[in-house]
Amino acid sequence: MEYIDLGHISLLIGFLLILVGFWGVLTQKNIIKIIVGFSILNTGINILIVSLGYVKGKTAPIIDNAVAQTGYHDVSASVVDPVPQALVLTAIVIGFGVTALMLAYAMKLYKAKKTLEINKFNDLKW
Amino acid sequence: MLRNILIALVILVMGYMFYNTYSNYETRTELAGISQHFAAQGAQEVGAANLVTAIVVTYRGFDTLGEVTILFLTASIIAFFLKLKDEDYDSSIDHRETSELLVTASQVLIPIIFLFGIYVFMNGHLTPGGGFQGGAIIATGVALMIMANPNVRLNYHVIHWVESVSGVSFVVIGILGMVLAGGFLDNKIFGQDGLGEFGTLFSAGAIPIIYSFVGLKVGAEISNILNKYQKSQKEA
Amino acid sequence: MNIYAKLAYTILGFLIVLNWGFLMGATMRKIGARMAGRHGIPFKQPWINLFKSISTRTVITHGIMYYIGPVFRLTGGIGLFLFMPMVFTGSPDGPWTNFSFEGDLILIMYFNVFGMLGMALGAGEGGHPYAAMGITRGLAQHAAVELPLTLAFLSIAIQFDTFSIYKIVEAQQGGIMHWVLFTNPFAAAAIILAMLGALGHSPFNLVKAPNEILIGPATEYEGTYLGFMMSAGATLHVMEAVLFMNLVFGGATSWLELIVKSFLIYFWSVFVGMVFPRFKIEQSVTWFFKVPLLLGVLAVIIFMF
Amino acid sequence: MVTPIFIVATALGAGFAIGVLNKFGKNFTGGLVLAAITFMTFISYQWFSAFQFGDQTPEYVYTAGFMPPLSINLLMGHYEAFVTLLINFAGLLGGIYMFNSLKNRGSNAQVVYLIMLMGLNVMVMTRDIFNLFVFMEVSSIAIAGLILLEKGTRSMGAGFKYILATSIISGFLLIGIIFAYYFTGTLNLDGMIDANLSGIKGGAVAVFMIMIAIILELKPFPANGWGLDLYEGSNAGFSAVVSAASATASFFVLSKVMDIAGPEWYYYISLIGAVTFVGSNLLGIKQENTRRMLGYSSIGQLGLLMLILGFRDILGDQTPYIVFGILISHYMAKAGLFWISGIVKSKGLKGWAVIRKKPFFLFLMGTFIFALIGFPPFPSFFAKWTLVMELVKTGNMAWVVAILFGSMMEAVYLFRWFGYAIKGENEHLEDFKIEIHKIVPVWMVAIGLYVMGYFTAQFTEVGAEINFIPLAFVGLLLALDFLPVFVKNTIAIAGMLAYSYFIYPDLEGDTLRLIFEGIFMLGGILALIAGYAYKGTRAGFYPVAILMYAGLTGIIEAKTTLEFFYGWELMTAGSYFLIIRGKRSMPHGLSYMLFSIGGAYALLAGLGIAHVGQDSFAMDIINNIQYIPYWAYGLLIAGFLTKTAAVGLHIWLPGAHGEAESDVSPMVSAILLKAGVFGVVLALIGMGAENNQYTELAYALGWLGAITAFVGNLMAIFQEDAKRLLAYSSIGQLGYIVFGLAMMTHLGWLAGFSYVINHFLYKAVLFLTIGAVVMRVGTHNMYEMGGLIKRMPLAFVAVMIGIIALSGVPPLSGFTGKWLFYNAVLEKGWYLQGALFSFSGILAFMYLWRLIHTVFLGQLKDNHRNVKEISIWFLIPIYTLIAGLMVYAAKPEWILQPLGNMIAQFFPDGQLIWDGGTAISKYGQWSGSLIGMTIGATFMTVLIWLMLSTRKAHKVKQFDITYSGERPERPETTHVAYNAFEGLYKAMWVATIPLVETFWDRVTNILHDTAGFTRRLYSGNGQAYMLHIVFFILITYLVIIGG
Repeated sequence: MEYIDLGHISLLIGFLLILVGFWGVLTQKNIIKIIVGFSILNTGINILIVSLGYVKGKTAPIIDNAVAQTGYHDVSASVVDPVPQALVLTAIVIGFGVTALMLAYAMKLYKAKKTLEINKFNDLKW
Repeated sequence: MLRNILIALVILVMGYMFYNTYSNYETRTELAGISQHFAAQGAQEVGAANLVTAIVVTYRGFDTLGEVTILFLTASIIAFFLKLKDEDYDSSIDHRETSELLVTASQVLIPIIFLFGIYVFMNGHLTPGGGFQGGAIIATGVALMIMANPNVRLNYHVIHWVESVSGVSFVVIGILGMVLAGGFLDNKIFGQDGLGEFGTLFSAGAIPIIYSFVGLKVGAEISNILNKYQKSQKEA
Repeated sequence: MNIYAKLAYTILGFLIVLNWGFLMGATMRKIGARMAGRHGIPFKQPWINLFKSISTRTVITHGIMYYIGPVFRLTGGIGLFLFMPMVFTGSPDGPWTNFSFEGDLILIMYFNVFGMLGMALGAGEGGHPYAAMGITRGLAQHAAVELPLTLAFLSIAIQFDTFSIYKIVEAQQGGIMHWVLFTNPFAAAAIILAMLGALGHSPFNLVKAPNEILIGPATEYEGTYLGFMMSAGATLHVMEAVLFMNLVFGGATSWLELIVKSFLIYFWSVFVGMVFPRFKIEQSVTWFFKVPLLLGVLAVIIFMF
Repeated sequence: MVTPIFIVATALGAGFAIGVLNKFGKNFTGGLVLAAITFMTFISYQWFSAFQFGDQTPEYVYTAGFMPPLSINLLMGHYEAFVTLLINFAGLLGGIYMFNSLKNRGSNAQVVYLIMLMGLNVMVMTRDIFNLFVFMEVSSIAIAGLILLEKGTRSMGAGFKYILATSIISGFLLIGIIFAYYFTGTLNLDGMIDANLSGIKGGAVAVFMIMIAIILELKPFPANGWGLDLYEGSNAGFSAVVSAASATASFFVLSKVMDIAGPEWYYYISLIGAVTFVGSNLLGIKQENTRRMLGYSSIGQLGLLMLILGFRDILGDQTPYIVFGILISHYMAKAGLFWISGIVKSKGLKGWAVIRKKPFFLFLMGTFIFALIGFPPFPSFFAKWTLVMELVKTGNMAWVVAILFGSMMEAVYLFRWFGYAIKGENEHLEDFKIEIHKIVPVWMVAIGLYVMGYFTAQFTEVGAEINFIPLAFVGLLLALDFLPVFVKNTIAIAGMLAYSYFIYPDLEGDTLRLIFEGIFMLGGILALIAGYAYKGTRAGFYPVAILMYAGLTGIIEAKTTLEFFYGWELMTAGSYFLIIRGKRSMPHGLSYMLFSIGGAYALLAGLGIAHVGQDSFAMDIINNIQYIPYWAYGLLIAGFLTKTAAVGLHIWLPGAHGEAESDVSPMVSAILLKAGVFGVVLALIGMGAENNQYTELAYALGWLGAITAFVGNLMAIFQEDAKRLLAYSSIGQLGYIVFGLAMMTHLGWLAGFSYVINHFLYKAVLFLTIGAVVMRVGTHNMYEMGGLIKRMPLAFVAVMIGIIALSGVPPLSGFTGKWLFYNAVLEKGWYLQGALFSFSGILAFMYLWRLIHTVFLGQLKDNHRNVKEISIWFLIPIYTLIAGLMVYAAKPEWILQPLGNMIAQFFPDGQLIWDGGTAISKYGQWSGSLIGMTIGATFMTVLIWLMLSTRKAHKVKQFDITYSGERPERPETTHVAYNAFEGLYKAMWVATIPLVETFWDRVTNILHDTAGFTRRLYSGNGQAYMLHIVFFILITYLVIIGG
């Protein structure tokens, strides 16, 4: 590694966020904080996804006149990988759905026991 | 405390695992695999200037259908388990007075936000953005609306209709792709020549249509979820 | 030898055994009494008892099994006699071999129980508690006795490679040193000790427990039944002695030898009985599981290598 | 043919449209959902039948008009069609079952249910890994929502834990996918397989994350607390769907994705599967909550499937068959059990006794449990058989041990549960209601299991109709169960007679098999005659009795080891039901079943080893075992000894036989135990008979037999319960038989076989008589009886003859065995064992006397003064058997000569020489008929004399006795019965210390404690569950990828 480039930096940030997210998820007792942990975790994963699509020195995969083209709108030499960007879109939406559901659960759980401490919800065990 | 140390250890090992992965990463200098094809041929095959959109709506349209489904599912689940009755939608709660600034600004901003949202999803095949982004923007408008007036009564019948019709339309277009073109969710339902002129609004076949429906659906779903959250608060 | 001659010899033999049984019983009682400083019964007492019992006029019954019990008992005694070769004459078909050709030592071992079982069944129907107690004790002690005894029998059978009592006797002919007593001392020792239990004198007579509970199963019987039982008892005593004689002490070549040997064998148990007080049933069971069992196991083990 | 994309389109179209259509009411939307699922099922079925019955080739469905890897494609192949059919069918049945639950939650819930199924379908069909991720999310979010169909905080907690866990898992999956894409440049599964991802530098970690996430979806032990909560906390109908549909889909996904990982992962998949199977079944034994217990079982079954999947290279072509068998059984049985658990609504296991209020539920439950454990005729039986055969063949013994141990644990808790259901107290329990839409799905899967069983059997030797005729007869009796005893008994006897007639030509000439078949069939018929004594319908008796006989005859007729094992298991199942019918039989039924299953597994392993290096499954492969033959024969014999109740494996018998019904005891004692003997005989013949090379094995068996004889007889002496006394006596008698057979000489076998026949005759007489007496007097305790000779003389005579025969006193038939035994012992040189055997025989006198004395002699009790003679229906078989005993006693040569000829096939040396009726051996001679005549003549002479001399004997009253100056007034005071052999006990109590019971108690306790301790891991805290998952991932990472 001669110098740290953008790809490495964002990958590192992604991993760090994931670890932070895990830390939050595993240590926080408050359900809302756990959900926040998951959001951080998801963000980290999303950054990871995008950074893996990075191609050094290339631009966004939207074809307009600013992008160098060869042949008929062939931009293969000048854009970053569009696939992870498509995937991350899906991942974000899924993350949104899950978070929404968790929050709804949090509301239900709070209503049931008037607490958000996760270790209070262990009716089922063993 | 012991537990936290243990977890720290776990995180450390996980970090080690990630480090192994990280150390195998090398920054790419050129495209590889399928992305090569998308960059080279995508514009020609799909006719969308935004390659990401081309992938999201057409190449991987089936994923998008799943995404929409997830949103729809979430909304449905929240609906049945926050369990609102019809009269709950009309109920009001006591709340602190919202700031004047917010109320006034919302009156100005909401139409603009809606308009912007619609712009984003209609031009998803040309510019950054698309159905999800547009839908989300619309939903922020709704969020603003709720914040400005927590007792606002959204017409949930309209929301349901929009949600339902746009969802069904998405599926129908998908099936049309099978009938009129090469497969489920194929965007060339107007034929290869019907892709329109590259880079204009009416191009890329069914993509703008699908994305519009997606936008509407996403906007409706998220609004719906927000509305449910808001309305179910009185139970608390 | 034709069947009638055989029958005649057999009946004669049985009469000898029966009477010798009575006489031997009386003698032992007499010896016992003298040792205790009493005068004792006259020698003719058993015959007197027998006739008195048989001629009693009133006879009762508790039911069919009660009735049949003595029959079993006597059949057991007679049967034992029938299946036993009595006097060795050099031929398996000789005059005093009875019906021993029908079976062998195993038959004797199991038929031995026939009378006991019938007795137990018969006395049981009377519903007298002493009968049941006596039987439970008798069966338990019997089991304990049989274990060393069986081992010793097996040892002798291994030694001579046969279960046939006749052949065992035959093999012991030709001098005292050919007796199992000397050729297979462990087996002989086991038998001599276990025999005490089989013959049922003190210290192994809790089964009958003469003083406290009259005499066990027999309590319930009187009259003709008692006569039958006494005859059976006399026969069985002799037959058991004869069995041990045949197996360990070289058999008998004449009735006299038989009488002497069986008397000595029987006397051995009476002698011990004079010296030792009675054991409780658990004591006698454990006693047989000690030295006699060890001897029996040794008697067998020496043939395993 | 409708293209599979319509599965998706239908579900989504209907789902989206319901938002508008819900104003037509919830019934309408519910109907619409069901219609959509029906259509989806139809599509899958159409494809499946095209593959199964036509020559359809797999078809790809492309989307977006582009070819993969550019676009997402779906595959509809044979397996996909099958799995989607399973999913949709489970969804359909579940939809019907949950119709009301869903309706109550509104149209939204109905939609979520529909979409969950759609998600599962796409998971199965898709060939794109990211698409797989999306639809896994779809289904898991839907599941997280549907948990809330059940109200209350429990389900809420379960749902939340489920989301937390799946979020972690999907996070890892996503990281894995994106790295996989980064390394291969494709998202298509086939493309990734081609790219050999594991081989690329850094790719292994991507593979790891994908694989571990998908494995975690299958809820591996111990990172599966959330899965258990899901099963326990959600609506029963929904648990069924999760277990049947979702688990099946996840399993299929694993099988699909593991192609990316490559063979180096197979071992780990198997390992995780094995740990899961053993671990979760072990923890299951501690469960008292039905739903959670079923959850443990479901997870365990998935573990087993994982294990199999990891072996797919080794199992080769057999893999689909094995997976099919296990999967379909689990799918149907578990769904059925969950559904029943929703109807019965009892949380604790003990409350399930209520199920008896609707007896056909017991049938359903039994069907499901037996299918889960792998009894015939269910598919899992054939699958387990094939699996073990293949694993053993390839030398994977350790895996077989794990599989069998896990299965054993599963049997422990399932049968304990079943025992509560059959025998528990249920009077205070509230009856449950049945809704028609809930019971229909249960019946569907139950019938499905039988159909599938038949279908599965067609691929094996058991497929022949001969093996299903008896089963069909069982089914017929089941259908006629409402008829009175008289009719059913006649049908059963007629059926057995007809079958005997029908089967006889097959066995003619094979004396060995004829003997056993004779005992099974004729004995069975005689025992059934006693059944006429019963009144009413005797619900459920006849099907199970005939099932046992079907199994028994099955093992006789078996031409292959599979058929043998098939018959063996049928017999076990039938006898289990017979045994557990007794009043207090619950614990004994369980221990019988567990020992039987343990034995069956030993058998299975043994037969597996026997198959190594052989081409066929023909029965004679056990005559020539090539691979570790010591182990093979040892296992086979150990398996058979569980049925003969050899010491150590006997603890089930006294209770099982003692508590059984009056005519069942002879069936299970005189008849059933001989099945074990038959097995031992086959194994010993296999060991080479005369040329036995496994002398140590035979030697050990001999000691075992002798000790069993001793322990059985000794314990019998100290019993107060007449039937238990006989039961212990059976243990001892079977010890004789085993001892005789183990000698491996002509005489030894002759002795053993003479005992086989004798024991059948007299034990049937004794059990039938005592059983009939018990029916009259209403107690098993001997000290409560007494003096019954006055009331039932015929029964007394029967018992007397029985005990004389058993004791071996001449002239009855028991002496035959004794005489042969001594000769055999002397010839073989097993003196010490012989002495022990002999001692056991002497001990027998004590319990026999006690049996007859305390029951029939002694004092008649006041409350028995008016009891009647035992039923004529018992007397008929009893005296028929006695006639047999008498013939045997009078003419032993009629039986011993053919036996000798038969045995001479295996042991030509050392035969008896017959001189007329006199048998002559090397050591002595014995002539049964002459002895009989001599003794008879003496007896008659003495008797006549006595009769003549006591003509005037007068009968005295019962209390006309005196002792110690007392005259009794109550019978109890002088009936010496309780603890009769006190003296012996004081001398020999050391030998009665229940070492074996203590040993098994210890084993049980250790298992329970382990389970109890380990399951505390499942603390119920969602965060802890996440930690478990992370731990699981990291540890697996360190193991698989390494530092």
